[in-house]
Amino acid sequence: MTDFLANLDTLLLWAFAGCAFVSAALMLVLRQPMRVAIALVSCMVFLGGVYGLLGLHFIAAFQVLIYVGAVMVFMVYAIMLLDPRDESGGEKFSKLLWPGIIGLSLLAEALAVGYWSDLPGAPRGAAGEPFDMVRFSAAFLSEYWLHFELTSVLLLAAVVAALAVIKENRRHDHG
Amino acid sequence: MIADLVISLVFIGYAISVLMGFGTILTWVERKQAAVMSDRIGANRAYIRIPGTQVKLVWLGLFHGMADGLKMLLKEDFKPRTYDWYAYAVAPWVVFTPVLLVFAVIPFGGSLTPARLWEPLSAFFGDKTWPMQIATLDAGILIVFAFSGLTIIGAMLAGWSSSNKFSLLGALRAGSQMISYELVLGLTVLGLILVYGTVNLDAMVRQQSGIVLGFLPAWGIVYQPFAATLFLAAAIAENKRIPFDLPEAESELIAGYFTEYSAMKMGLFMFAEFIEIAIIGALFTTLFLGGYNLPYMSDAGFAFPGGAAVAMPHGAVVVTQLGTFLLKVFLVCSFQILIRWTLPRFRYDQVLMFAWKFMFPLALANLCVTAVVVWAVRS
Amino acid sequence: MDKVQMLQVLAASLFALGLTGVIIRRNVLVMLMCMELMLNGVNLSLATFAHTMGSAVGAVLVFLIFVVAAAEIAIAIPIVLLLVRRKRTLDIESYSDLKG
Amino acid sequence: MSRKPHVRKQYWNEPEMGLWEKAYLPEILRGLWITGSVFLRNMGKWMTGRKGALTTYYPEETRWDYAQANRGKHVLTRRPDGTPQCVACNMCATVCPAKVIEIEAGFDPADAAHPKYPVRFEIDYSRCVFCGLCVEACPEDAIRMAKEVPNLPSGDRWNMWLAKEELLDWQPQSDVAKPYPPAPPRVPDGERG
Repeated sequence: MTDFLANLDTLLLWAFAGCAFVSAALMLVLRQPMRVAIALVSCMVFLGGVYGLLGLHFIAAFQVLIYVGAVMVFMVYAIMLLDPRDESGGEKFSKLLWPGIIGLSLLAEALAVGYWSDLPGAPRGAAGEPFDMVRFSAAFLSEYWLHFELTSVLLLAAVVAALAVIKENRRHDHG
Repeated sequence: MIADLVISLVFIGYAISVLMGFGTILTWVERKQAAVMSDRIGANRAYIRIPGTQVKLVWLGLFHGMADGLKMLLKEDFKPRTYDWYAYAVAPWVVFTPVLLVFAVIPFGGSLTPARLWEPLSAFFGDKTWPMQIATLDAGILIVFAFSGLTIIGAMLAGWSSSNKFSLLGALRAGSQMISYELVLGLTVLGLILVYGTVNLDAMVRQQSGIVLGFLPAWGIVYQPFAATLFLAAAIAENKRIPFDLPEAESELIAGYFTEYSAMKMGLFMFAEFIEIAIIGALFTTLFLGGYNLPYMSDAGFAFPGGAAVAMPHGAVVVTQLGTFLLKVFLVCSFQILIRWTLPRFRYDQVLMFAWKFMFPLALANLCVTAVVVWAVRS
Repeated sequence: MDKVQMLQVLAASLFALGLTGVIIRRNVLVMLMCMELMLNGVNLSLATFAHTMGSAVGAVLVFLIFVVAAAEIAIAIPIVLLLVRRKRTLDIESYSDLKG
Repeated sequence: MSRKPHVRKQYWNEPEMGLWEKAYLPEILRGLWITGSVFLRNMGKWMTGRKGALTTYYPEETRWDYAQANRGKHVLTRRPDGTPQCVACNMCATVCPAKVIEIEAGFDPADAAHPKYPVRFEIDYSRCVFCGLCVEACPEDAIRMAKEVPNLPSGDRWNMWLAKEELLDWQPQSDVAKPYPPAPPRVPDGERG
């Protein structure tokens, strides 16, 4: 029992990782965009679980908050509005199916083998202590202030660009 | 290790029974309170007959929640001819589960030391003390927002997969409304985070235990009355209840995104809504009403400003804190129901306008003022 | 297999799966989602390193990627809407006007 | 494809909101104060054992202040000798829009003035719309509507059929609307010319 409890974290980690992988793989084979979106949402939630188990709770929270709560909601909106049911007769995969699969399975294998052999296994000594929200935020705003500012500039640019594209849309509407 | 597990399981059981209890009771409270507010008698017919006798336990109709649940379970599970049955089946659970999970980060009591509760327990639990909270996470309030993001997806899936125009409209409305108000919700809480300097809900509650100005309890609502109002309004909008219930406005959209649902699937949506009332109550209590704290009360007992003190044993303190929390949550729930039966519904453009042009700037202004004040006080 | 290695392999395979999806799927929206999956893979790798090293650099980068993803989707979806308005289809292979 | 931008219609009695109303919160608080005070008042009544509601706890408790003109339930009037005034002409059943009245006529040779009488007179209250047309149609003033409501709540829908016996509960001893002549003396059959 104690053994099982001590390993519960690891077991859950493996389970979440496996579920995330399966949902990611399902994204390639499902036909309907909405189901792909559901698979992606579940993949993101499982990844959030993985982050949580690693002790990075705030990253887990932001993973679900930003990816699921903002990005995927927007995506589901687009799918709802575009009504992509018309493509049911069409082909699911493009002409690049086989080259894509072969090339990328090779890539995945190379990456996997690379990690398998070279990576240091355990965390390096005392450096592996988990860091919490307070430490992270202090570091974010003092050491990495440039990144912070760049992020906000990027967001501003995105907002302006989105507005520009929407305006283009409007022009087509009325023109 | 095993003691941890046992304590966690006890807490989880307590949390789930509290939420389910609130979900069931609130269906009755809503009807009964509406009736009392409008000079009626209200739901009072459901009863349980003691087997073998003619004694009927009516208890003011308290069993109406159970009767509702039973009815939902026994109804025909009608399935529309939908384009995507998978999304249709999974949507109620996507709405329901996150609502339950949110309670994991909310502290529903102070600290619990089983050894001081009852002497023989120390053989098993040792001298350890546990905070009465299922998951003590440093992300705290962020988890709450993350899970409410999941609920949006569920509502939109439900509306889209029903192949019904009303459902689709309801889903669109639900999505935009919930995103808009979640932003306002987050902004209002930011001011509180500035005041307390933490996002951990347990730490927030512990900071609300003192007294300010000699007599006022150091609750969040004293520091941030404005944010409290905005928070409650945004939270009600997030829960899609009157006056913000445009996604499920009966007179225009039948039932909005769950029009096509029946039996227990529909019951899950309703249940999620009622549990979310309790969750909003718990969040508001935790953030603004001092959580489980009573004024003048600490872990040792009461200590009144006049110098009088009442010492209390650990068990009594624990029970008082649990009871205080539940009472506060119930009062906030009752206030939400009061709002629901008082205000008329907005128009849809007004709902979004209200979020973006009225509440958003106000929340932003509140945040700026708070930041300046906190900076001035701290430096 | 150690847990860090496992997570790195997972990160790599998520990235590879996303890339495969971008190449082989035809639906524009599905391609966008596969791009999100690639970003997720990178995120996982960074977060694992942040956890292993105990430094904030990885977490900062993860936050940058969150913002990039949000910004990307905020621009990409209106662009897709524009495209669909022109051609009335989501099939990527019908957008080949620039092909010689 | 040019669309006109949507312009909301302006009404002649467009409400004018002052600063006080536009601030939302005071008006909302006023509304909450009204409903909340009603709630507290009624709650106080319930707590102290009084009734905090205007409505009734229906089947167990009925109102006493039904209007005189309330069309609650049907009654069949009687002659002074106790026989129903109904002559089974079926006019009420014919005019009934919900078709809820069923009459089976009988022949009583002994009563020379009213040889036709109802053997069976039943009303199905599950479908009755309480319109009162039967009362209008009756040539004999045999059916009227009283202000009390019938005791219908039941677990069985067949209990909503009321028969002649239940309807004949109203016997005017002296009705100014219809002075009854004394009943003619009964004459044996053989003595009639």
